[in-house]
Amino acid sequence: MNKSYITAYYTDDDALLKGVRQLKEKGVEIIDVMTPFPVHGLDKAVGLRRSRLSRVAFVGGAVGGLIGFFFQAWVFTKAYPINFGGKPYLSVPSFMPVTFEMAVLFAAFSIVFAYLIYFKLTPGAKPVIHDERSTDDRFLVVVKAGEPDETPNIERALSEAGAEGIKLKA
Amino acid sequence: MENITFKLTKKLKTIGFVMVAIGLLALAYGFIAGLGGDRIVANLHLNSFYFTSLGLIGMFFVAVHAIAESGWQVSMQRVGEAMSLFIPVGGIIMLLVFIFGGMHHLFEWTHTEHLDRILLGKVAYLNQPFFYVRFAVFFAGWVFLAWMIRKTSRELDINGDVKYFNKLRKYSAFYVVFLAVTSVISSWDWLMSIDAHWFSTLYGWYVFSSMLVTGFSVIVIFTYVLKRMGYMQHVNDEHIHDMGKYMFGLSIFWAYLWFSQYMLIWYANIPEETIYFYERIKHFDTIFYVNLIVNFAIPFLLLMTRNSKRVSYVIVPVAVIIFIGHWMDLYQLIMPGAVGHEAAGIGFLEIGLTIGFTGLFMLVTFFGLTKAPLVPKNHPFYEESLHYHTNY
Amino acid sequence: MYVSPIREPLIRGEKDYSQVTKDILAPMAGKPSKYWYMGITLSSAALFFGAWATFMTVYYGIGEWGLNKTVGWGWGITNFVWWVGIGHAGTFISAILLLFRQKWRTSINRSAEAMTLIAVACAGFFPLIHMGRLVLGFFIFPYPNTRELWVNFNSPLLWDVFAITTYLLVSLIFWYVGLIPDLGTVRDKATTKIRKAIYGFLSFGWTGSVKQWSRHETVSLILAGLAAPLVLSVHTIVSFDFATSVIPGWHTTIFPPYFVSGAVFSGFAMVLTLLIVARKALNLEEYITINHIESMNKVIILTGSIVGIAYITEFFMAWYSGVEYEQYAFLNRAFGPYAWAYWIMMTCNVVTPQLFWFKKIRTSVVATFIISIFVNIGMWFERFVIVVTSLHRDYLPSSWVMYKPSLVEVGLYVGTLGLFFTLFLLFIRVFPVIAIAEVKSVLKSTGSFKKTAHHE
Amino acid sequence: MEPKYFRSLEELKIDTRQETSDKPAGDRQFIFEMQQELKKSTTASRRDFLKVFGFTVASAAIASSCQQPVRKAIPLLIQPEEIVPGKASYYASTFFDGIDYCPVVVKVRDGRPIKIEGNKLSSLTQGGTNARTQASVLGLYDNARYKKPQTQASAATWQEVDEAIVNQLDAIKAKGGKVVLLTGSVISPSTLQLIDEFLAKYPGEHISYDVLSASAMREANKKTFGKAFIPSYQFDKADVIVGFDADFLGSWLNPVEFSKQYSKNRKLTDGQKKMSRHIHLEGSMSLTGSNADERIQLHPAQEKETIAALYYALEQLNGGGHAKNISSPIDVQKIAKELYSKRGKALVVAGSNDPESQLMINGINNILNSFGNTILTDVELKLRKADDADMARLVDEMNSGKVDGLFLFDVNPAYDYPQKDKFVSGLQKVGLKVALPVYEEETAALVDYICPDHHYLETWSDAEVKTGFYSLGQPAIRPIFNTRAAQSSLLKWLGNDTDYRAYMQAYWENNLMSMSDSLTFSSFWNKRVHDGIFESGRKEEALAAFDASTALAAQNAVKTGDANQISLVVYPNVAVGTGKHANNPWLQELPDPVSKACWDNYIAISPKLAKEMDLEDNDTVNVAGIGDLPILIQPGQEYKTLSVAMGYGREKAGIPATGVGKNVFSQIELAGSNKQFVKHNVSIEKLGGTYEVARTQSHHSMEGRSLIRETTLADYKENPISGNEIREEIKKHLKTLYPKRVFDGFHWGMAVDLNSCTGCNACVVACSVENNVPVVGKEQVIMAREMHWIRIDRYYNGDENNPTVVRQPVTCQHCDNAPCENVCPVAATTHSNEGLNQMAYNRCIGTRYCNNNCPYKVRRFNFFDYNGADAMKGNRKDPAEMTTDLRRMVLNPDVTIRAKGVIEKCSFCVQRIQDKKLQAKNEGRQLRDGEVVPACGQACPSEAIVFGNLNDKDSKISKYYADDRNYHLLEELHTLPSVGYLTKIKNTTV
Repeated sequence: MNKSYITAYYTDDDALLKGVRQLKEKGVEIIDVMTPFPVHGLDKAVGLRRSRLSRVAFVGGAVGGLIGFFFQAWVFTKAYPINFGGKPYLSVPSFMPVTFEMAVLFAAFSIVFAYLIYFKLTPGAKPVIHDERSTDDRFLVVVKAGEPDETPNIERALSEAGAEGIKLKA
Repeated sequence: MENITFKLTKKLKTIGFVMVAIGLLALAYGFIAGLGGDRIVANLHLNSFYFTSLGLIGMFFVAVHAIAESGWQVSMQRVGEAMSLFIPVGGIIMLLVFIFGGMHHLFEWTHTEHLDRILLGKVAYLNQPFFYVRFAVFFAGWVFLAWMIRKTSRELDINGDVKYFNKLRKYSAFYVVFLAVTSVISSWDWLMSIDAHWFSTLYGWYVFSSMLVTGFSVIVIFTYVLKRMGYMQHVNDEHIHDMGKYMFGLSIFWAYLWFSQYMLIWYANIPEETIYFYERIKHFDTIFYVNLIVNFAIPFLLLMTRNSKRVSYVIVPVAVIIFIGHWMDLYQLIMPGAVGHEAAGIGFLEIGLTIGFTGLFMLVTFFGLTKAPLVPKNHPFYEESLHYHTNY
Repeated sequence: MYVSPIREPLIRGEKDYSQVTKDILAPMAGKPSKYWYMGITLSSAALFFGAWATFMTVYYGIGEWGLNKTVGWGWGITNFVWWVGIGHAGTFISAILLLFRQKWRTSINRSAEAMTLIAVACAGFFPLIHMGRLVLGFFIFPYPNTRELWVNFNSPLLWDVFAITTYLLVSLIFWYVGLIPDLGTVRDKATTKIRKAIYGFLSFGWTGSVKQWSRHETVSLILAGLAAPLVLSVHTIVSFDFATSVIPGWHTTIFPPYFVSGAVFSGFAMVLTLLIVARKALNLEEYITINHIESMNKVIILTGSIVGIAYITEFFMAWYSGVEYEQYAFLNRAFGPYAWAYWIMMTCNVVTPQLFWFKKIRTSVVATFIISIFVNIGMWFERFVIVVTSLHRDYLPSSWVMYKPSLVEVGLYVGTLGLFFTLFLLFIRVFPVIAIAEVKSVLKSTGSFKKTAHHE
Repeated sequence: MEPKYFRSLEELKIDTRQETSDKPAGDRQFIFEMQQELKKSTTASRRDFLKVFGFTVASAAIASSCQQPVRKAIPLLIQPEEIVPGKASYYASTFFDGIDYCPVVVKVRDGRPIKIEGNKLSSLTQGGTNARTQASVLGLYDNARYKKPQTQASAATWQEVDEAIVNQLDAIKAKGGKVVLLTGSVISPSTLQLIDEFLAKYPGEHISYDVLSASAMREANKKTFGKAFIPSYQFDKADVIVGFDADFLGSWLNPVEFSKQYSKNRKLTDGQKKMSRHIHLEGSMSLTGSNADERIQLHPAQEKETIAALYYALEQLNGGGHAKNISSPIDVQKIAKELYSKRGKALVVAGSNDPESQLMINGINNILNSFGNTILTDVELKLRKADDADMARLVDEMNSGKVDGLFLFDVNPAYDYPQKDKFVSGLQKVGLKVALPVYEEETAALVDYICPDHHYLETWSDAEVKTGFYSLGQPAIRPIFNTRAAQSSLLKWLGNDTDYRAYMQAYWENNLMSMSDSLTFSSFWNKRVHDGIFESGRKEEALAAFDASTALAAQNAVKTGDANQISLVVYPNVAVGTGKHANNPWLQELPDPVSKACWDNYIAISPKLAKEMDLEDNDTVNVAGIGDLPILIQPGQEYKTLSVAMGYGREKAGIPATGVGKNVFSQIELAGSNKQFVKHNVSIEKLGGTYEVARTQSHHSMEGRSLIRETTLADYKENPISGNEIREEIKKHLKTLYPKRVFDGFHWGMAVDLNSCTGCNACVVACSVENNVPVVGKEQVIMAREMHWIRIDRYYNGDENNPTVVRQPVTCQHCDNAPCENVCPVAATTHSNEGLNQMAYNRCIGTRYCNNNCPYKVRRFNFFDYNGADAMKGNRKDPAEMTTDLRRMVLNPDVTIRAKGVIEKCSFCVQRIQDKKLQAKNEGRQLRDGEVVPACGQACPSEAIVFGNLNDKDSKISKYYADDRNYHLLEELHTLPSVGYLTKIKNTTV
């Protein structure tokens, strides 16, 4: 199976959006799209599923909150019950702040790390950069070159879709 | 093309009037069953305050977004405008209750013949003449500004000149500022001074947050009803979604204020403050805890996910729950002081009367809706509001 | 995305995307200006003053401060609350304005967040230094020990530990996650090898693929959703430090929301102070436009008014309560020996911000700058008034005393100011002060070539 | 023998083996080296101190196995076969410094006296003490003690000194010269006998010299009774007390005894419904005046005519006589009627040292039939024996070279004699000058031979303070330095080699035993040493009948004084008194009961006069040439009366006393032959400078808060709740959201009877001693950082020119809902299951949050390293030199030293609670009520402080709590304090 692919770029996000939709219709297989900023609706256009990250956050938060609350409860009722100014040992209102903070802390960290790990975004990671301008003002499309005989059609499709700087890469 | 002017159908009228009738019946029952003046007055007071505050928030919804220059809510602002029509109605009922012997039933401090050291110290503020003056000022301000905003918004609708829009923003600013102050003071007057000895600086904002979340929920309910009746098709999931976020956020905010107040009083445990919660936890424990579940736990859990905020079969029921929940909140603000745990209770009087007021409120609002096209075509942000959509 | 024609553009000047990149990266390139050097010298001098004061405090003891048997907290905690307050703007802008989809935030959120982080760091310094036994500070962490002793979860100070730490960490990751794409840009724009290496390292291997972006937005949004209540909680808990007590003037239920709005109030003031200078020095006027300033001024009116209402509510309730101690505490504030502080607070926090009701003032850079300074001062005095005037005359007149700060205390405050500006000056040299990608994403809809744009 | 600090019992052993050896042998070598090493550095580090302390305990164990600490001393409470390390023993003793007398019990831990407590067996003081008595233990460890005999030139050995002195004495005798023993009032019968023997051998005379002289009273009594003496007063027998500037609760004659009597007749607990009525007339604001039911301002210059007027008025009521009708500035008729209506139960006293005044007072008391009732003439008070004339005469003789030998015992005229320069010049003319001082002092510095006396805790002593009331003093520790009991010195110089103990024992055997029912002397002696008290019931022989003529004559001679001129009153305050103990940091930092000032003397001035001269607090003035003293505006001060405290301005007293305040003795005049403590026609000029006086309280109004609740006797009789009505209302509203806490077992509580508390400050010092409370010095007090765990709040009510005064001792209230406990992040302060609010010092990280949140502001913070407990070196703050090795010996090992940056506060003396609980446990019994007494309660001379178990319904504390007068401070906050207060009641009924 042919590993080669084609890169092309747009200079305008609306053009990109249109192009991508056309390519989709034509059944061109889009590997990836690199944009300098999140282009509205692009994720739908390339057919991404909705993110499940929110669930990670929820679980993280729940765990954090529960740990927070029950640790405090344990300390005050089991581990070392102390009389503080006549307050009840299980002084629930007092536990709320820490419980809340723990929940937020866990939720935030779990989601961020989930994100970074999923995309292997780590300090010093070495990504493939097809075009350095794709973080500046170019909207880069990477499509499968397919079998050598199809490649020209795909390239044509790209240029019809308004893409520029079409390059075939192995 | 959807029809943009609302018609108050016979069916709606009858439903409304039947509900009002139930209310009157409940009131009559209250007298016949001899439930006591305290309880009857307290209920009338409760409902008139409750629905007046809904009207206030309806207008607040319009005003606050106008000054924030946000666009999406324009599609729903007619509902808010219409709700504000109830302000004078509620005011009149409240006034009648006060005038016809309500004061003495509600407010300990009106019994000037026997006031203790603390209450004597408050006479400068808690005295009937001044009380009525404040009452007058509040309603005058609210009614006038609400009326001006409705008027301008109508003018803006006729010819979409930006100068009307700026005018609208001006009045809105006035309204918001005025309400910010008066809502706090009125809550002291009409609610806090029922427990005349007790005081809490947070109280006003707590009550306002309660009003806010209920008001927004009611807007959602009305919008949904209208959509069901085939109106306001331009209101899409995105708008409902944002309303859902409001309900979600404001419920949390309300809980936050509730907690802040409870926490601080519980922690310092100074008798002159604790007496308030002492009463409620001891004698109104059920409603005290249910209040938290209904107004915090349920909206928090049900509205957390994205979809739940977009699908009517979740958000509308939640809106109704909030509507009932905050009625209960108000109940436990008023009853312990005004009626006392021996006499207080939730029976036909409470439920029936509330149904009655709901009916009245519906009628007034629907009537208000007929006054202007449901679609503010020429509002500068109307277009924006139509294309409004968000992917989160 | 459609935008109503009556809206003013957020970004001025004909710009395309690469122009935006150039403009924003400009301050990072080349040699720093002489103003920058002047600034860094000044601020690090202040930093050294603070170092001296820190030494005095740790070596000789808290006795080096002006505190006494009755007033146990003075400038130290005043500064702490002041800094924490300032540290609220950044996250508020990025989180809450994001939730409310206020597009104008994009030009300012980056620097505001940076400021937040620095301010919170400055704030965190004070609870530490004000401990009588700093070396044993670690006692406040609930760690297992041979005495099987834990901490007191009833104590607001302990809640502070959790709140501040959480806030600092979450703000940090929020800020950095937002920074990653721009660091990618910096990396790709880098001219020297070494810069490329460094920013390559820092940018975590960002490519800007569609999925990265889409998830990046989700993460930002959820973080915002978490940060929003977090912001509220932090200053709420700080307010608990006072409000949970039984001291008249400290114990009042309105503190939580009123501290929060006060915090945002002071935070925005500080952001304005910084950005009004920064936009000029880094010539970013086209990005941080008068509209941004106006919008922030509106937030200042709002929060300022809330604070004002809170002041009046407090004062009224003190009288209404009928509790003699409450009543005296507030009379003492307004007319007692520290009345001057109270009236400074009133003027700076309640009166001056109201000037923003006038569009003329609201949209004047100079006026805004001056008023923002006023607010900074006023909010410092608010905390001073709360901390000191409540303590110095509480229940038993026999213990009433006066408090005045010592040079060491002043030194600690100046020191943190030094730290603050030093770090900020370094920040503008190494990181893009404006969120490049975010500006680009709103450039079309709100930027100045929207007229050519059209939407299907 | 080298002077050296007493460090261990081991050392005692050395001494007892061979008196002369200064080199211990064998295993003691090491301890000795330790001593040497420590001698090198007086400021040895804390670690060294601990090392030594460890040794003290360790060696105590070794030593105890073979020998008792003090030869033949018999401990009071327990008679241990051996000293148990860490267990305190108690020795009865007697405190007498020439001014204050107090039978005491000395608490000794590991061989170190660390606490003084009142001796309950004394029927005079009944366990009461005063501030100076409490503080006296620190004198033992005063850095400024004379550590060895010395000639003016240099150090010497006892042998050298003794030889030299004896030689010179013989020389004087040979040439028929005159030897004078100049002493304070000597109340030791054995010493008096010894002095007689001494003078028998070396002709000369014994002259008593009192700084606070009562010679006028003696003179008056001589005239009226034919005998110069001071009778004994019975304030508890008096229903009406009228005082003319007599500070009998603070400094007049025998304040501890008087406080007891005074409070006894004013207690309304356990059912008593009557209390004495006290009217006080004075110019300056004294402790006693501030406690009076009715205080009347009286210009000192008009005191005499007022007394005369009273005399006349009473005589009229008594059916007329020959007194002349004299107009007085104030209406005395009312007073006269009151007094007369209570004849036989009335008492009039005057502090004045003017014979005429005292004569008239005698006359008055005679009319009131006080003698034999409220004043006993057959029981003499043996204090204040001096006749000022003698001293005056002596000084003249010295100057005219008539004195060849002068022995100074317990006196310091070069500092406190009004004409000290004259004395000093005279002193130069004396051939043989010998001083027997305890502390460094101005006079001793001028003599040829300094023969340092023991501290009273190191020596045997006896005393007869009142006819038949004997008490004993015994050493509680071996001499720390190379000192010798003054009496032993005298004996030595008499050529008598028996030491003083033996001599005294003999005296008791020969003179006192017969008065007891004991059969053998040993049983007699052992019991006396054990009790410290011997009350024989001996009476003086009857006096000549009262001769009213002299009194009458005095009355007729009275001239009216001028109230428009300014008079200056020189008074001793309850802290440093005459300055003898000025070098005691505890006393220096003790706030004055009225002005709350410490660390200085100052000119007290009336608000009115201050306004006229537009003076403010701390402005410096020059009064009568004293020069440069700050003023303190004193509400209640008479318009044209100034007052200033004596006892300051020491020149040679060590740190901290030297240079504190100004010496004002020069203002005391020798009018006629009696010292006058009031000086008339003084000038006052504003100098324009300012000098800050340290005060522990800066706000003096109660701001209308019901903190100290008071009522009148009449109202109280009507309704016991009166004054305390608000409590009912408060209790009605007490609601809590917390679960009820039950304290099974003990629930400790304290109650303070505000009607008994006179504000004498004994509790404050006692607390500091017991709990190692640091002394922080003047600057820190100015910064409001004093550390006292118990303070006495003082408020003025009403017109600032003539206010009433109320007082309230405030310490940690040990709230059961303590706001402080909630907020400590590290759980350093928590609530015990006995209701105590506890501090864990080593857990505290010093956030001061608890202090902020304490409504009573009773918590104290260690702003600096006040006592050398800090880990870092060189940052200690110890202006009063409390942390020298020597003074540190006074520390109570049962109470932790608090480090820098730590909060501390009253613990209800938890160490005492634990101690008694343990004792009860060992004896297998329940704790008895009143067994546990905190230091403050123990020190109190008026039994104002009650402590006990609230769970025990029959305990005294429970009864107090049940009393209608009981209330809690700031009860409306629902802090549930464990300290109660009983309303103050003023007897305004006529």
